[in-house]
Amino acid sequence: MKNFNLRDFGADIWERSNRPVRVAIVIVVIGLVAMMPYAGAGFLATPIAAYDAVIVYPVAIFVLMSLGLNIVVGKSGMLDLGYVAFFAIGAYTMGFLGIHTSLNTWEIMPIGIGLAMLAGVMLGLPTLRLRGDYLAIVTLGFGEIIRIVALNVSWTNGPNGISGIPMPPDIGPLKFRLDDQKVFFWVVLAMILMTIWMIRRLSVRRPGRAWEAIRQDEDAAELMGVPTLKYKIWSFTLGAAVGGAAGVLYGSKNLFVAPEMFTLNVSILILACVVFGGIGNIWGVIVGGVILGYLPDRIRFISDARLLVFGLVLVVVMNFRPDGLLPRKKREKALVKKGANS
Amino acid sequence: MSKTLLKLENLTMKFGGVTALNEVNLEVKEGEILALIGPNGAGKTTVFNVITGVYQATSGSVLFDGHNLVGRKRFQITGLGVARTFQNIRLFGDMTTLENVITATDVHKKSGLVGSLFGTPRARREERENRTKALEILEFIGIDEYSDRLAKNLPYGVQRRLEIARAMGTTPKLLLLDEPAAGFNPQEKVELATTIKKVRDAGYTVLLIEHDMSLIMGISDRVAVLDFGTKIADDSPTVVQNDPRVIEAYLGVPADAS
Amino acid sequence: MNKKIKASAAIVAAFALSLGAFAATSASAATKTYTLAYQGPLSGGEASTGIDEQNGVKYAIKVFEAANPGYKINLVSVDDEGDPAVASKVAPGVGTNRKIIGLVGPAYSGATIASLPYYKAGNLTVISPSATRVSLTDPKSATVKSDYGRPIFHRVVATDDKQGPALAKFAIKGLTAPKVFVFDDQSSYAVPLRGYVEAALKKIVGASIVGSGDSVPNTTTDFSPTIAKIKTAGATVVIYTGYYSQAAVFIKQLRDSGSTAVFAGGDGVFNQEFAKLAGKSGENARLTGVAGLSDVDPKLEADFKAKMGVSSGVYAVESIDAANIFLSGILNGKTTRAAINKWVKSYSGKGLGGTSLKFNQHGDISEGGFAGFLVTGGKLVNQGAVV
Amino acid sequence: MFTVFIDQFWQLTISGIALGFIYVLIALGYTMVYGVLRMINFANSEIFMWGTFGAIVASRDLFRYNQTTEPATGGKLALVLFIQLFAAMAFAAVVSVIVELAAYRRLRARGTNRLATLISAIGMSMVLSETMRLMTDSRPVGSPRILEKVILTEVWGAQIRLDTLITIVAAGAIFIILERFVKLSRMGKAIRAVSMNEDAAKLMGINLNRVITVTFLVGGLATGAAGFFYVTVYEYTKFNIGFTMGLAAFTAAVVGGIGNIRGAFFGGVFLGLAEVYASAILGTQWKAVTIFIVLVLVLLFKPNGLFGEAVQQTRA
Repeated sequence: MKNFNLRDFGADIWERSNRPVRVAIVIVVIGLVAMMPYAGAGFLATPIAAYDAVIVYPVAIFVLMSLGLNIVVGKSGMLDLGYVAFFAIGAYTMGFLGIHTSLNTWEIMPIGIGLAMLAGVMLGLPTLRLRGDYLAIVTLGFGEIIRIVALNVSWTNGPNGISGIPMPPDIGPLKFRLDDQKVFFWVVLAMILMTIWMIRRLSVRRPGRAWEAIRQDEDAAELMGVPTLKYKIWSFTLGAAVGGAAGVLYGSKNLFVAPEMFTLNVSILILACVVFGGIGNIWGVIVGGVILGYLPDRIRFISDARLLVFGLVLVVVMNFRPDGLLPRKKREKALVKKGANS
Repeated sequence: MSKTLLKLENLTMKFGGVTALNEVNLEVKEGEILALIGPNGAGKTTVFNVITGVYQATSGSVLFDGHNLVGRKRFQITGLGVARTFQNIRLFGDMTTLENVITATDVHKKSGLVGSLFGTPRARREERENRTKALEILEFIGIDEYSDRLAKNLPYGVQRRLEIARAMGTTPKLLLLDEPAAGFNPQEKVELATTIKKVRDAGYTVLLIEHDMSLIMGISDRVAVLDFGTKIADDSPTVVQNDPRVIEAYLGVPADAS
Repeated sequence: MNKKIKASAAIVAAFALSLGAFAATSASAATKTYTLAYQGPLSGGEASTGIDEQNGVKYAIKVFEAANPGYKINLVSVDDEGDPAVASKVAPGVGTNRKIIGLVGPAYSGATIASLPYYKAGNLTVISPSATRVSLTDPKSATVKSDYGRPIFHRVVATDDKQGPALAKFAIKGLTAPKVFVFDDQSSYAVPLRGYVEAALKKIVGASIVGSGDSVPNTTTDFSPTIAKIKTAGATVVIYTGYYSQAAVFIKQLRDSGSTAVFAGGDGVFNQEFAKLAGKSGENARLTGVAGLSDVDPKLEADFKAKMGVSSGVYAVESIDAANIFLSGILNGKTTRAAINKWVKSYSGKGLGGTSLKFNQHGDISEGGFAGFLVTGGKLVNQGAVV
Repeated sequence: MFTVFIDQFWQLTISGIALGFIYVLIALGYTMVYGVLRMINFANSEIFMWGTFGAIVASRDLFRYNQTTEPATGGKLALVLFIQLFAAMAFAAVVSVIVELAAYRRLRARGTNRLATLISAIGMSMVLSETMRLMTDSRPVGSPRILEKVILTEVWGAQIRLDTLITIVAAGAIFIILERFVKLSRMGKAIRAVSMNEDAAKLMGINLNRVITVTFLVGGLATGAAGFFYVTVYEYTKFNIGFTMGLAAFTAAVVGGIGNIRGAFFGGVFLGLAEVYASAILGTQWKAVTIFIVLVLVLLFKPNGLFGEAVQQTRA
C-alpha cells in the first residue's frame, strides 16, 4: 500500500488487458464521462453557476486548452505564457465570420484553427530560437498584443466586443440550447478525445521523440539530427491549433466575445492547470484542467475569498507535489508492449 | 591510399580575444581510427564543436565527403554523416535506451509530423525500420539487454556505450568520440577498445579524443596532437609518442589524470 | 431577532404543509417567501461597485419586509465580477433557476450582453441600475442587433447617448470658444461615451475638439504623455470618460504640471471617492451623474447607514428603485416570471429621486437625465439638471 | 503624429527617466532573485504593491496625515519621507522573505522542476494581491500629499519638479548603494558567487539558504523603495497595481539582461523612456505593444539582453 499510486495502478490494469478489454474500457470511460452533464444534482452541483454550463466552460474547455498547451510546455519544454492569444484568435474568427458571413460554426472551425496556426508560425519563426525565460516573456507579450489589438481596431468592435454570435447548427437530433448545454459538453468532449488521440499518436512516433529530445537536451537533440526549430514550430503550431479550436467553440457557445475575456490571467490559469495536474502527462493535465476549472465555482460559497483560497491551493500543492497530482514518469516495464504495437 | 573523408583546412576559432584553434590542418582517411590528443584546454573538443556546427569557425574550412560544413545547420551536418558523443554524457535521460537510438535513426527518415499523425504506410514502415536498426545497433554495442531501461537509470558504463550507440544511430560515415573512456576502470577500457575496433571494422571512420595513452596506442592508426590550439604532431602512434615536442607539451603542462 | 423570525417562519411553513389546521391558527405567521437576485461584480477588481449596488437592493428588501410582515424575500447574489466571461458562466444557472423571479442588474453592460441570451431563454425580467450601453435598448443598433434586450431588459438609468451631450454641455458651460481635449480609458464604458461626447461637441457652435485625444489603459498611473498632448494642443477643457480612480490620479498630475484647464468627467468619475482621492487638485472638477441617496434625502441616507452599517454608494438610488419595482410586483401577487414581466412592462411610479419610472417599449425610462456636479470643498455639489 | 513628441520632448524625457528609475528598482528585485535562483520571481510585482501600502500606512497611520492635511515642510518633511521610505522597504522586504520561505524554499531543497516553482510563485502572488484586495475592499487608496510638488525650474521648456528630482536622485542613490553592497560586501560576494556557480559556491562553504534569503531581502528592499517613490509621485495605490508595473519592470530586466544588476539599470531607464515616447507618438493604448516589439527586436539581435553576456556564459 505504501507504494500505491493511482497512475501506476491504472497503467497496470491497462497493460494486463488485451485488445477487446481495452476497447471496452475506453468505451465505458467515454460513456461515463459523457454522462457527466446528468450528474449535477448532488454533491457536484455548483452554487450559482449552472452545473451544466460550468462543465462546458470552464471545465471542458480548460481541459482542451490544457491539452493543447501541454504539447508546447509539457512535450517540448517551451514555456508559453501567451497561450490565450490563440484562444482569442479562434474566438474572434468565430465572432467576426459568424456575424458577417453565413458560415456556421463547423465551417468556421477550420478557418479559426488555420488562423491560429498561422499566428503560431509567425510568432514561432523569429522567437523560438530564444530559450527559457526569454521565450516566456515574448509569448506573454504576444498574448497582450492580441488583446490590445482587439481593443483598438475597428473590425473587432473595440472594447464593446462582438455580440450576437450564432450558436452552432444542430447536429441531427442533438440540439444546441442555451438553457441546457449538454450538447456543447459532448462536442468539447469529442474535441478533447481527438486531441488525446493526436497527442498519443505523435508521442510514440518521430515527432514525440523529437519533442522529448528537445525538452531534455536541445543541443544534443540537434546534434543527433533532430531539426529542432522545425519541431518546435510544429509543437507551437499544434498547440495553437487546439487553442484556436477551443476559441471558435467558446465564441459560438458564449455568443459574445470581448477583449477583456482574453487577459493574461487565462494563459496563467491554463498553465497552472498543466503544471498542477502533472506536466507532460495527458491524464495529469486533464485532472488539472478539471480541478482548476471546477474548483472556483464549487467554492463560490466562500465568495470573496475564493481566489485567495485558489492561490493557497496552488502554493500548497506545488510544494507537496511539485510534479503535479499525476506526475509524468515513464514506466520502464510498460514500454516494451507499447513499442510493439505502435 | 584510401580517400580522405574529412579535411580541416587552416581552421581558426577565436572567442573574443582568445584563440582556441590556430590554423589547424587535419585529415581523416576513410576507415581509420585517428586519435586527437593534447593537454587540457588544447582545443580538442573545440575541434569537435566546429566540425559539428556548434561553433562557427572564425576562418578556414571543414571539408567532409565533398561538402563544406562551415555555415551548415547542426542537424544537417549530422544528416551528411557526422555524429558525435559527448564528454559529459548527454543522453535523453527520460527516454529508454532504445528510444535514444531511435531518435537518432530518425535523421534519415522522410516521414514528418503529418505522416506520423495519420499513420501513412511510409511512416509505419519507417517506424519499423528504425526499431529494427536501433535494436541491431544495441546488440552490436552489446547493451541490448538494457533496451527498455530509462537512460538515466543505466549504469555509468552502459551510458557511455549508449552514447556511442546513439551516435551510430544516425548512420554516420564519421564518428566523433569525445573521451569515451572517461571514468572507466582498466577492464572496461579494454572492452571499450574492442568495441571501437569493432565499430571501425564495421565500416565507420572514427575520430577520437582520449587521454588514456595505452588505449590510444592500442587502437589508433594515427595520432594528432594539439597544444594551445595548434597542431604539433600528426603521425603513427609510436612516432608521436617519441616526438620531443609532444613530450614537452605534456610535461610542460601537467596532464589531466583521467 | 431576525434569525428567530426566520427559524420560526421555517418551522411554521413546514407545519403548514403537513398540518393545515395548525397553520390556520397562526395566520399572522403565514410567511410568503420569494426570491430575487442581484447580479454584478461582488469580487475581483470591480467589486466595490457591485457591493454598493447590492447593499441598495438589500436595503430595499429590508424596508419592504419591515413594512409588509408576512413577506420574506431571499436575495441570490450573482457574482459576475463585472466580466462577460464570468457572466456567461453564471447566467445559465440563474436563467434556469425558476425560483428567481426577477433580477436587479447586471451592473455592467458587457456582462449584461453576455447574460441576456440566457435570461431571454428563461424569460427572466431584469432591471439594471447601471448598464448604460445604448445598444441594449436600441433596436436599430447597426452592428449588434442581438444586444437589444427586449422584452426582458429594463433599466432605471439614462443611457450613454443622453450622458454624452450632457457631459459635453456641462464641461464647457460658461466658457467662450473652449478647446476641448477628450480621452478615455479603453474600457467598454468609456470608449462609446467618448464617442457621444465628441459627437455632441461637434454640434456645439464655438467649441472645438483639439488634439487627437488619447486612450489610456486603466492600469496606467503615469499620465505624462497625455498631459504633454494636452499642453501641445493648448486645450482649455479636458474631458475624461473613464472611472474615478484613474481620474483622481490624472487630475493631480495635470494640476501639478501647472495646467489650469477645466476638468470634466462622466458618471464613472462621479463618485465621492474622486473628491477624496484627488484632494485639492480635484476642486472645481465638473462631473455629470445622477443624484445619490444623500442628495435625494439626507434622512434616507441616515436610515440607510443605520440599517446597512455602511454609507450608500453610487447607483444606490437606482438599485433601490429597481428593487422596489420588483417588490411592488410581489406585493401585488405577481410571483411568476411571466407575471413579473408584465408588471414591470406596465409599471408606472415615482422613483426615490422623483423621476417617473415608466418603461418604454425598449425598456428605457423616458425621464431621467443627468445633473451637473461641481467639486467644491471636497464635496460633489449638485448644480441641477443639465439642459 | 510627432508634434507632441517634438514639442514636449524634454518634458517627456524627464518624465520617462523618473518612471524609469522606479522600474530600475523593481527590476533589481527581479534580476537579483533571477541571478541566484535562475527563476522569474513572479511574486515580485505583489511585493512592490505591498511596498506602496507600507509607505501609505506610515504617513496615514503613523503621522496621521489625511487628504486635507497640508503638505509637510522642512525637517518634518524629511522625517516623514524617510520613515515612509523605511516602512515601504521594510514591508516589501518582509513580504519578500515570506515569499521565499513559503513558495520557494521547499521546492528548491527538493531540486524540482522550474515550472512547479513558477506556479508556486504565481499562487503566492495571487495570495498577496487577494489578501490586500480583501483588506481594502477592492478600493483604490489615495496617499495624502506629503511633498508639495513645486516646479523648481524649467529647462528647455521642461519642468523640473521636486518629486521628479527626488525620485531620480534618491532612487539613483539607492541603486548605487545596493550595487556597491553586492559588489563589495562579503554577503554580496557570496550572492555573486552563487549566481555564477551554485555548486562551486556550496563547495566554498557558502550557506546557500542564507544567501538566498538575503537576496530576497535585498531584492525586496529595492522593490519596496520603488513602492515608496511610486506613492510619492502618484499618491495612489490599489491592490492590482503590481501587475502592470511588475510586467514593465520585468521586461526592463530582460531587455537589460536578466541577472545583471547594471542591466536592470539601463533596462529600466530604457523602458521608462520607451513607454513615454511611444505613448506620445502612437497613443497610450499602443504603449504595451511598442514595448513588446522593441523587446522582441532586442532579443533577436542580442538574445541575452543588452548586458546579458556574463550570465549566459556561466549557464552554458
